[in-house]
Amino acid sequence: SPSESDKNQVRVVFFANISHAVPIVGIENGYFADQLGDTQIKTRIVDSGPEAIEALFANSADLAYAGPAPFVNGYVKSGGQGIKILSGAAFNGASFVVQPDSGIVQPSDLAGKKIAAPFVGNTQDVSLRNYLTQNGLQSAEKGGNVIIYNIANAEINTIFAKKEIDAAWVPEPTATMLVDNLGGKRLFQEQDLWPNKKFPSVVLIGRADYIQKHPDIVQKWLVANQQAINWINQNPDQTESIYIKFYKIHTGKTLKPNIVHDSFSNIVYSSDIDAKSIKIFAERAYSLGYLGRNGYNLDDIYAKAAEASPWQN
Amino acid sequence: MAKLEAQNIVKYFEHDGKPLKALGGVSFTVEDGDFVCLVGPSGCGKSTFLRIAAGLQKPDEGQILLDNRPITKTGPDRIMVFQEGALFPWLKVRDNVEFGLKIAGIPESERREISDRYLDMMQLSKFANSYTYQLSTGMRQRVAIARALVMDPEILLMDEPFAALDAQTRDLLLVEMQMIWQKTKKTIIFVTHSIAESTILGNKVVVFTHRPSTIKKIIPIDHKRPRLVDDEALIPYQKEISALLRPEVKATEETS
Amino acid sequence: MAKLEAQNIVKYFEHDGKPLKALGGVSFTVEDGDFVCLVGPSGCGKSTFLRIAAGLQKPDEGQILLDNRPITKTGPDRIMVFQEGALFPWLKVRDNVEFGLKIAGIPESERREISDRYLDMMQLSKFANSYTYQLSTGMRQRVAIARALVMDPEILLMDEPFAALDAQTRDLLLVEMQMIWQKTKKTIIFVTHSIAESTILGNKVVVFTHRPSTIKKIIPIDHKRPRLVDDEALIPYQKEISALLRPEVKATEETS
Amino acid sequence: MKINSIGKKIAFYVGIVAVWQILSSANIWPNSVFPSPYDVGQDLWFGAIDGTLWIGIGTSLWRLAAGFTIAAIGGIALGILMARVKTVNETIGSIVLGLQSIPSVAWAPLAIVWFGLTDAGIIFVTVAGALFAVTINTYTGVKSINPDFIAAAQNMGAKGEQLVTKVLIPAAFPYLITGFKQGWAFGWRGVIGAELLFSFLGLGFLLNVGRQLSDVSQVISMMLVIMIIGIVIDGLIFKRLEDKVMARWGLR
Amino acid sequence: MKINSIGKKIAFYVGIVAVWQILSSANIWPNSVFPSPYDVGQDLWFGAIDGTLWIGIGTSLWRLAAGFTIAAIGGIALGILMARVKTVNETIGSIVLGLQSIPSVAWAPLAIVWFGLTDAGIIFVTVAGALFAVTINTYTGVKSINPDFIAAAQNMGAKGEQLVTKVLIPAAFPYLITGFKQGWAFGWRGVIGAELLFSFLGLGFLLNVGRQLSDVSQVISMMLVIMIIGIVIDGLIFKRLEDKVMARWGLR
Ligand SMILES: Nc1ncnc2c1ncn2[C@@H]1O[C@H](COP(=O)(O)OP(=O)(O)OP(=O)(O)O)[C@@H](O)[C@H]1O
Ligand SMILES: Nc1ncnc2c1ncn2[C@@H]1O[C@H](COP(=O)(O)OP(=O)(O)OP(=O)(O)O)[C@@H](O)[C@H]1O
Ligand SMILES: [Mg+2]
Ligand SMILES: [Mg+2]
Repeated sequence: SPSESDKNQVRVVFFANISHAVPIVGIENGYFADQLGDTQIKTRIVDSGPEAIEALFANSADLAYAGPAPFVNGYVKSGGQGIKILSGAAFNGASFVVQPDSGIVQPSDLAGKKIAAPFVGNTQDVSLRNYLTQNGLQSAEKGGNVIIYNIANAEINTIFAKKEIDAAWVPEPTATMLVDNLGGKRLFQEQDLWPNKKFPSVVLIGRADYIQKHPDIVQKWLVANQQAINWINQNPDQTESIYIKFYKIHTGKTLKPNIVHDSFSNIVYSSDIDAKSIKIFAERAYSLGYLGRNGYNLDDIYAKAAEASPWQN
Repeated sequence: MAKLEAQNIVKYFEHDGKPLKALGGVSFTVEDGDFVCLVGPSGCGKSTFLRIAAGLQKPDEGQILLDNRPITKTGPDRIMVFQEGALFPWLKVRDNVEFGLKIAGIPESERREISDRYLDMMQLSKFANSYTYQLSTGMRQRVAIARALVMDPEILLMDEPFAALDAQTRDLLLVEMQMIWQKTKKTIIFVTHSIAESTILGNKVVVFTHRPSTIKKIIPIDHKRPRLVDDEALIPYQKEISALLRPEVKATEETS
Repeated sequence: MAKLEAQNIVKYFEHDGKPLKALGGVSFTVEDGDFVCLVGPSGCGKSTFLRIAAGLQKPDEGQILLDNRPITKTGPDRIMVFQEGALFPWLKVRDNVEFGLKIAGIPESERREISDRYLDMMQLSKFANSYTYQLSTGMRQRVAIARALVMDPEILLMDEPFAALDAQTRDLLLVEMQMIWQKTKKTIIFVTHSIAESTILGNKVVVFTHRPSTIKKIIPIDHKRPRLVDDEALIPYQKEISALLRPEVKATEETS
Repeated sequence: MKINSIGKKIAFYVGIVAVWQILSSANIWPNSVFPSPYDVGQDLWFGAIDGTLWIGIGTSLWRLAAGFTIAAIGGIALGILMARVKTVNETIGSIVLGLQSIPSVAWAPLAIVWFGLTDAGIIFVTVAGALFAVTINTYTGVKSINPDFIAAAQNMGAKGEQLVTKVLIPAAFPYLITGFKQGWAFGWRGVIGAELLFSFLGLGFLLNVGRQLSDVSQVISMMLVIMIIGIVIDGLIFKRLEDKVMARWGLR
Repeated sequence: MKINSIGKKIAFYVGIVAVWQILSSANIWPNSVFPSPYDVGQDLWFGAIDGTLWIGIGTSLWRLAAGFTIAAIGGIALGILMARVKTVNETIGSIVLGLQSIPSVAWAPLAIVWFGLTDAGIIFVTVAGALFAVTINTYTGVKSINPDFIAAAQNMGAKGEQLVTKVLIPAAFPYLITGFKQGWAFGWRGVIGAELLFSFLGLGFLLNVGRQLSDVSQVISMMLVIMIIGIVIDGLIFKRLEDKVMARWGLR
């Protein structure tokens, strides 16, 4: 409702994944609160990029940390008007994990297999489907023989344990959990497939009209965002324990420190915006039919605030 | 004085896509205070005529004048008593009787007084708070008559109200009906398929022809009241009506 | 020779949690080839007795012997004709008639031969492929009788099979029934509420008392056949039965 | 009901719980797949104590009530219009039948886009589930009214709103109740389905939490709650209403 | 139907599409929230061309068919048992009514745990949706059989399996059809709901894809497909079956 966006508040959604350490630390260490003063901060944990975009579209959230693929999707679906990108947050931190006894060693082994990735249009989903297409495979709903399950990370964990799937393309810490707890084999990390071994995995995005209406709040948020990134890069151990605590509170489950440590070491935290990689995600999503069939353009993805941001390179 | 004057009423219905001429030009006059009985072969259009008089259906040609003004819509000045009573099963007997008064916005105490009077007249006081399914057919028919009388209509239109009754109840109501008429001085148009009934009740019997119907003859019945079922003086009238109807019924059978 | 022997049959039912004694010790004997009619006040337990004889219900006391062996279950040696016919609406007339034969595993060609014979006897051949709703009540009742006869039972148990028929059809069937009996030599137990019917059909009329019922009297009817409806020779029998029943019916009215 | 039959029932339920407990104690399946009745009871107990259960029940019931009320009023209005105005029936009428065959959960994605993750969205799904059942039954009911009832009422002066409230609705009431019963069943399905998909408070949400945490005992305990609420609403409200109306109409 | 009425209907549908197109062209709401009929048509067209639509329809229908068949057979068996064996009715009977009031989607979480993300899981949800409607109607049907039919059949020697197949089932058939109709409606809801939650092929999955891609025109196009399948199954299969049986029983 319009009255919600007029209030002196900011509503932010992010995931419980470790690649979302930036908002988690930013809140835990009080960076956002300190910057925003009496502006109220409301946070909500969602399961997936599509849910985050849904929340922005439904005007239930103002800012969101999400993957570049859902961002591109939301951007194109709203005719380039609805949402904008503000900053980077994290790079890398997704892996392709296979069952040890699945016999999968190369792409062609994936024919006839069952593979999970979180949610349609999610960053890992786009990467997985693109990977399949490039290797001449097709998913079942298009008549191919690879069955893709688009389900939440927690559920991927459950069905991987029950050996109902042969492989999973998942973010951290799920990937490491599959490896360390369930004996999964990490076939490769996603960054191995990218030039420079680096791809954006979490970006900060916002509702266009919120950014326009509250440039001051957004600006302050970006400052705190950078503070959190800096702190994470300087205090990896403490970041890990903050995340473990957060995860326990949010899901009621205790993560093993070594899993968090392994996951954490696969991720790079940075506010850089990797425009080229975002374009690659867009191309891939388009060829999967996710962005409609009438072309797309990414001319206007940056918020004015982001362009003015001192951390923009 | 002509209370009601039917002028050349024609009515068509559609059957299997083809038009069926039910009334083929019905004209007759009902005087104020008349008790007119309509008889005719089944399907000749008696009910249709009543509905047109009630304003519930429109004629295709002709018109019915009520106090010299053409009838255009239905209204509580001409209350119809339906063959099956058409009592509302979701209302108690009293509420059924008071229905029209309530619609007219009459306050409760007054309504109650009026309904009490007519329930009493119909010997239904004990059943005021019963639902209609708890009554016998004869009692239900009396409720329907009470419901019509409370409206104090100028004309009562009654469509075979006694057809579903057992002989005993009917004989009783035949006498009561005459008493009501004499007491209230209402104009009554009464459809029946029983020739005996028509001669007992009517001061005029209107005989319809077969379809498309017109009026074959109007027979005045001049005889003291109350007339009883086994009144021998009525037999000549009944014989005459019988003779008038026989060829009509036969024609109906042949055409349908 | 005693075909069927009822020995002190007692039957209780439950009503509102209280036991109701319907049959209070019924004993009588049916000879082979008898045509026995049962009459008695409504609700005295005639149908119940038939059901017990058919093995569809169990008595609480006593037993019925069939060829000197107690009846323990139902079976096609005693076929019952139900008051409403109990024809299966999902089957055509022929399939209804052949139902029991099919159950018995008789091959199709043989079934067809048998059903043809009885459909012919009942003048239903033209309707073999009709569904039962397409028949008049009288035709339906004849199908029910045909369905019973094809089973070639030793005993036919008929529960007011003519009650729902119009007078004309009934009179016809009354004659046919006697002819069937004479032709087939079957033992028949026939419940009716019509005293005339019982005297026309039965060579014995068994009169039940009111509830809890016992046998009041058994009246042999010795008279030539076929007996017709207006046979004056039957009137004394009818008067006697009437006189026997009157106090029973009255007692029933008072207790219920 | 006879004592014997009550006894049988009690014995049966006790037996079910006992067999369930024995099966789960036998550890044929892991507890995470087949929890014991004790686990389920405990889950319910904790939910009751910390209030989540009551909040969940309250939320779902309020959404059901709101959605059902809208559907009932709208369905009656639409049904009467369809029955009395030929053009409405020939046009809208034909879509109503089609819309009725859309499962209510299928409305959830649209509701999320249109209403966001709000109560309004869930209520929309509930209305979409219940509305057409009420409409179709109202239509049938009004169509089945003895035309003499309507003629008699008009003859006695009833028209417009009075005709609707004093004749059409009461005369069609037995059908309306069937519509309510069907509508509530579909609406309840809509509420739970939407809550599962919206994942936004309510019993469906709690069910989804159980699902996402792979907490089968929570899943089963929520299903029990959903089932009991279903039985209670059906038995206490609609069955009674039906019995009452049927008795008044002399149908029982 | 008269020409006039067909004309009205066509005019009405054309009108709806026209108004829809005009509304969406007016850009009151963004295209992402309120797509035009052209967008929706295009989506359907692309789905039809690249095969996803047909695979989706085929998958959902096969699951429905499998689930419904199991539910029909199981429901008839259970219903007959309940109607004929007092102990079964007094025990299982009372749970069936309760289970019927659980929305079929509520079974999905349990099905996922028990059967995994498999066709079996979705079929389980479908069966859970359809079974009890068939059971309850079969029960009512068998209970409503004229007891003389059964007595007559037994008297003529029918017992056991013959009594069931030659008398009980045909005699209860009008009720069975009602049960089938209700059962299929609930089963169809179950299929779509389960596919939405399982996100594993089928029309419900495609709906979910539309949702997750915030692609409202895909959502609406899938709803149209679901609706049309509903109308076709109801109208072509069940309506015809009903008409046929009713005609044979002389009820029409
Ligand atoms: N609503 C209608 N639609 C089509 N035909 C109608 C309608 N109402 C009456 N008819 C036809 O008009 C003719 C006259 O019907 P009406 O009911 O007036 O006859 P009636 O004289 O009252 O017969 P009965 O003595 O059997 O009641 C009949 O042939 C009937 O089929
Ligand atoms: N299944 C039953 N349950 C309870 N009471 C029954 C049952 N069957 C019969 N009765 C009772 O037993 C008594 C005898 O019934 P039955 O049908 O045998 O009478 P009947 O002599 O055939 O009467 P009628 O001439 O009216 O057919 C009645 O009082 C009836 O109420
Ligand atoms: Mg008439
Ligand atoms: Mg009897």
